[in-house]
Amino acid sequence: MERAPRFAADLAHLPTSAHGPRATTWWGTLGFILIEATGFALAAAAYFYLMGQTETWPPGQSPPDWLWGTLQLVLMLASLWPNWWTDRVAHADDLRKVRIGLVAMSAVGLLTLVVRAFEFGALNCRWDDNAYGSMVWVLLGLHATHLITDVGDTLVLTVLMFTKHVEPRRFTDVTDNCVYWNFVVAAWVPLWALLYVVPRVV
Amino acid sequence: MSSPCRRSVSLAVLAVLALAACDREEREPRGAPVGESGPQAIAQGSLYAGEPSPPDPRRQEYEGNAYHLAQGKQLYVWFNCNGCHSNGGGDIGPPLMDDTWIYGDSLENIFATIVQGRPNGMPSFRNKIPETQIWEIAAYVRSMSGQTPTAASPGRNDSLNAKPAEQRAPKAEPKQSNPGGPQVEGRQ
Amino acid sequence: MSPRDASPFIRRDGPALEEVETYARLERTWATPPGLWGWLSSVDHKQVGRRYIVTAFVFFLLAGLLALAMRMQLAGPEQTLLTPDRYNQIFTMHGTTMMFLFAVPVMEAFAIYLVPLMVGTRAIAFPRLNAFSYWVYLAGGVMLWVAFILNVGPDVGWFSYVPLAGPQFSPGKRTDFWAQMITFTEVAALAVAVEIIVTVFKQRAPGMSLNRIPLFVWGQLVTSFMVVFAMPAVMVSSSMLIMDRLIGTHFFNPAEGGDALLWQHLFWFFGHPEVYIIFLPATGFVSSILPTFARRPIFGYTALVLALVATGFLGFGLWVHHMFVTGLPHLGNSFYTAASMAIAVPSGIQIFCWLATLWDGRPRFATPLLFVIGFIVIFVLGGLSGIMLASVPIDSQVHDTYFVVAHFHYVLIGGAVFPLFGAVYYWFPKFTGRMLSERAGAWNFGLFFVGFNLAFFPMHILGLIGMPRRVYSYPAGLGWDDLNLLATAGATILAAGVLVFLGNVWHSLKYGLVADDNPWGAATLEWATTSPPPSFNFVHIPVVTGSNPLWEEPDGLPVVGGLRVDQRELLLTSVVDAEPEVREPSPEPSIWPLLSATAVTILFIGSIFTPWAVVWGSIPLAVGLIGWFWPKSAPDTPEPVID
Amino acid sequence: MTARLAAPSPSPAGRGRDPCAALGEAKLRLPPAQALLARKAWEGEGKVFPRNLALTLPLCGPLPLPPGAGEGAAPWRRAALALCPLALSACQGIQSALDPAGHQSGRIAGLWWLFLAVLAAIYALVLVLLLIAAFRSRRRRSLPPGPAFRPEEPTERRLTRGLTAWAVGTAAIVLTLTGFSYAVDRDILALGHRAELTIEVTAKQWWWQVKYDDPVPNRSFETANEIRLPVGVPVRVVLKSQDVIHSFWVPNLHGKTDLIPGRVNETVIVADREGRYRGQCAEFCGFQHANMALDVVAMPREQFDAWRESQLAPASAPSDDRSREGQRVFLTSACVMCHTVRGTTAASRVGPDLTHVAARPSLAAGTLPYSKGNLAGWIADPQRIKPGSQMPVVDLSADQLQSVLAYLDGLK
Repeated sequence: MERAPRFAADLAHLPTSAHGPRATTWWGTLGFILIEATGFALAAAAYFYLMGQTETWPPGQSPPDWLWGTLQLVLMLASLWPNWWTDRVAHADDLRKVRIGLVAMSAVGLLTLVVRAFEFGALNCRWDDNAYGSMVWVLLGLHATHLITDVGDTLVLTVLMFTKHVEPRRFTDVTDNCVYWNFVVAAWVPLWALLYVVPRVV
Repeated sequence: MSSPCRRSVSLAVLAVLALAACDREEREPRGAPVGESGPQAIAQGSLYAGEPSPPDPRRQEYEGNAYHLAQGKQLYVWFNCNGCHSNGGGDIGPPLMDDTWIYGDSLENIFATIVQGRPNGMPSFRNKIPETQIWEIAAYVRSMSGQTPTAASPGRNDSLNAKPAEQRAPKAEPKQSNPGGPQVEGRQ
Repeated sequence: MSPRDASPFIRRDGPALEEVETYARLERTWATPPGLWGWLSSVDHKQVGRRYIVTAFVFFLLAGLLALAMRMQLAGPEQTLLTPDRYNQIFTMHGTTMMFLFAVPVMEAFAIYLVPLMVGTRAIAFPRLNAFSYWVYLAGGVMLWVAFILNVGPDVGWFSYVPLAGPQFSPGKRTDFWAQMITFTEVAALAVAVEIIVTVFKQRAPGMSLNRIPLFVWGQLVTSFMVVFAMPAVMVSSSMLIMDRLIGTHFFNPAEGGDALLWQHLFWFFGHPEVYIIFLPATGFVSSILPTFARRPIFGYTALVLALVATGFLGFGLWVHHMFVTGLPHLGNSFYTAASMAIAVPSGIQIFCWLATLWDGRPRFATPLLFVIGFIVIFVLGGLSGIMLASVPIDSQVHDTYFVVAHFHYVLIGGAVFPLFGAVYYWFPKFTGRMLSERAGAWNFGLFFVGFNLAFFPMHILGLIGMPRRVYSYPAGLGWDDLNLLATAGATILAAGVLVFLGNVWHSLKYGLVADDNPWGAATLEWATTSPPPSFNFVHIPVVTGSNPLWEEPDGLPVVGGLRVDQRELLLTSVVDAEPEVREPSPEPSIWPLLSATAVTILFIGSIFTPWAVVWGSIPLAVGLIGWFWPKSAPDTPEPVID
Repeated sequence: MTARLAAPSPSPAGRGRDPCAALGEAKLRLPPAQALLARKAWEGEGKVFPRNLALTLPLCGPLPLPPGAGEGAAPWRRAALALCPLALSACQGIQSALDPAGHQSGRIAGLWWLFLAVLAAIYALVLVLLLIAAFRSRRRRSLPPGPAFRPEEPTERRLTRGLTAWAVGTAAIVLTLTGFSYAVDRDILALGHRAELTIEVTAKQWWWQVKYDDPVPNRSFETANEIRLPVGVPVRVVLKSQDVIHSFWVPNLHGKTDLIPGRVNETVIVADREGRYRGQCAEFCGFQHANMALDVVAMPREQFDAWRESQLAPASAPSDDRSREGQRVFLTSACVMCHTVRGTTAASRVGPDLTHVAARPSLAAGTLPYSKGNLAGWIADPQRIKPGSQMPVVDLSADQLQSVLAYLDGLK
């Protein structure tokens, strides 16, 4: 460092937080979504693979009751709107509305967990009955894990938004959380079809 | 594992773990070769249910050992124990996965039952099954009612799912039935 | 930092701030706190990277010792040095350790250390996640080895085929430890992959547009994407395995609708890309070392990048060639033959570009270049035997024989370990500030090269004359004796080479020549800072004007100013053109990654013994994660906008 | 390289009095107390005895075994062998993919030599280029570090043309090789349509159960660890597994095919010349994966038919007192829990069928060549010879062992 540096530009004017693809957390969230989506896709592939190995599907039992699963689907699709709204107000850094949105999303998330519990209860099989049962439990369990982590994340964020720690970066966290919720919903649509529609169609 | 033991407590703990794990995971080839094995030690014994007997040193070797239990499970089918006792639920012979033990629940009792046979249908397998294998079968029989360490008990088999695997079997508190009660038979 | 009125005192680098003061302030801001606590809570990518490298090399040595044990057992027919039980554990541990605890982590380790330096940023993206990944990796590796020492080492091969690895035929906890080790290392690998992707996408120095990214970074980027798509497969399959073993699911039980081949499909969907996950970073080493020592820019930059990307894609289309003899339909197999052979085209392009660089260059034969030349000699042979393996009929003969053992050691040692050793010699001055001995380096290379070929070339023939893999013993009289003895002799020479390497490292750390910033006269950004680099990497973020910045700007790189020096701050740039976009804060050191990793460890190991560990273990984990992400201080002062 | 496992054809030792059997008997005729000492003595120098010693003994099978290689070599092979004298010396053997004795292995070996020739040429080219590239400018090595120069436009253009040619060439070669590979694959598969005989092979940890099927049910029979087949007749082999995945591989005849529990696979083998070949499990299957071999004996049609008839017969009745005593011991001891001897009450299917055990070339799935002495060692201490195998030590006195040996050795 003997020579004096040649300054080509001064970047002091740049913002210190950003939403969406301009921020690293957005890309990080996207990366983990990719990983988990691959996991879902492979589990689904395994489901189809095992289905191809068996004459009847589900083997020796009727398809699962689809009341709770479908209710879950409706609930999740409906939650997309408050999620979108929360995302929008977080982009606008509107703290009051973000708080409302997060409280609403936390409530929705907890509700989906309750529905998921009923869903498990209504399944037509145990995980140790046969390969079909194992597959169904794993798919549902995998998605439930995502629900739990995202609801947990939402709850923590909600609490955070009522503390002194509110700063522009927190709004970025909220938007990332919204992106992730969209993924959880998007993952449920094909999984729902796999669990409740495919056994009725084949 | 012994020399590091002295050095520090943590390594001593590790060593203890090692011993426990060694026992549980050892895969010992079975039996001493012809000419080196003694006469069958317990074959002539007359053990009856309820009588206290000192625990055989082989208890830990077989009951706590995953490999022996798995072998016992395999032999249970190969030697057609399931022909009478089914998967432990009992059929012609009494159930093995419940809490009732007609001839005693200890490993030695079960060993003796297999070697000597019992009235009302249980044949004697003396000289028919090598002693080491009988120990394995006896230990496996105990795993059916959850009497063996779950970390060693067998998992499910690659066969039709008849009941949860031994490692998930609820542990039954052994109950001795009437010591003189060989009349108990079948599903009772 | 407190109240609002502090804002006028915010310090930024730039012409207004003295260089000496900039340096001092950056050091105060970025340095890892001293002491054990500081060591445990470090989030510096260079420290974490160094730990990763050292740990991975320890595992390399351990697995190498196992290899020697196997070679001793096989030196002659019917030896009884090892019992079959011990031998099976040893070869399983060798493969598992080399693949999961050495090869993948060491490549990641170099990425963790070098990628931020090469793209010209102050820190890796998500540094706490990075620290967390190291602890998780360490815990997984230690767990596996402790299990092995306690005679609970896995004994079913690194591929753990069911039903042999299933609940019926693998009693006890041995395979459970294997499956959980997978979970540990995959969590770590996936975390690092995301960090690398984000670092490369968002944190490149201004001006480093996509077509100026160093090839090493390209290699790591493609690798990280492969990790993202491949590793979930083995996570899914190992979870299925452990559930089959512990809670009685039936994924692989044919009697209840499961299937043994499902395991193989899932495992190889990961397992084949895994080879490229190891190999592509190594091509990055080669593409870094070659131009430096050939002393001309790499030939065919675009072709090399396209070859990397093509390999990344094709790597996912070949997994069935590990399953040619399982009785799958032959027409499908032929498709995989074609796909497997197609990968020869990008590999061939890479080889040509390297040869051309050397051809047109003015090479200087330092140790790193020797290893690269060794790489070409060995790897090309391994690649060519790979073409044989891609053919269904030939594979049906040599599959699961020593021919395959020879092939993949040529590909993995030749293709990854040789470049890796070259990379160690090349970047050692940057890592430590000292040069490795060139003379010992030449010995290291010579012993390594001769020993390797002596050990592994005979195995080609062994496989062709009928010796299967994974045998603890073999009968005399089948013509295998002499070749096996030769292989064992080669293995000892190889081991001697490793000893020379260790001696060289040890000696150089103490007495080695002190290295200056750019001892090799290389062209990439990591050589623009001191050796070893300061905690903040660069005093000022450099501006990149070409693919070989240090060669194109011999008078020093232009830089940008305006980043805070009193707070950890990174410069984010746009994905394609690397235009400055945002100044983003970077996290402080934290103990929470270690605590979270401990919670994860308790959860994973506990779940081997009871499924309830997943439920109860998630509570400390949740606490750990909340503690990790919970902001520690009052919010930063909103900065006044400066025009 | 000599295959000690494969005895030279008209082995004088193999005929008439069986030396190994004599050895075994001599040792075993000792009183019980000395049996132990005798066994210890066999172990010699702390090595595992029975197997080590056994392998140095000539094969004590009843079969005339023609020497392996050479005669029917195709022209391509002769040419290739001439190219590669080094490899040649190692190619031959009873378990070698490069010493083909069947149509398929021949085609595969041919394909392999073709690949080898093409790929070796490419390798040589790369090495030559590398050498030139490395040394063409050596004289300038004393230059300082740093970039030597900027690439020149014409050189770049030349190299780019070279790269294009290289890529196109690679693609063309690879495509051609794929074509050849595909053609050989089709050709090999076509053989399946001509199969005349069906064998069902079931793999178990760690041995092979072999069943010769026949449309007439009572003309089916079972054997273990050996397959005999008529020369020139394609044989369909149905492959099943009872426990874990194994792989059926007889390199001199054909590539391998896995045996997978829950699935049924098929392969076809054909032997073009007489001889004894060795097959071995090629998929890791646990403790004794290393000792899970089988013998494949290709014989003229008439001999095969005669063998088949002999196998159909139940076990020969014991001829002397000793053997009769042996049979009694066999049928009242643990042996009967696992083994079948057709014509007796022993009918368990856990272990190998022993009806004609003494007529087989090897013992314990190819672990030992068959001889009475080896049989004695195997029964006396199976866990030393094959640790972890399912054969337990049976509690027999040395005298009982003698009798059982006499009985089993009579099961030709």
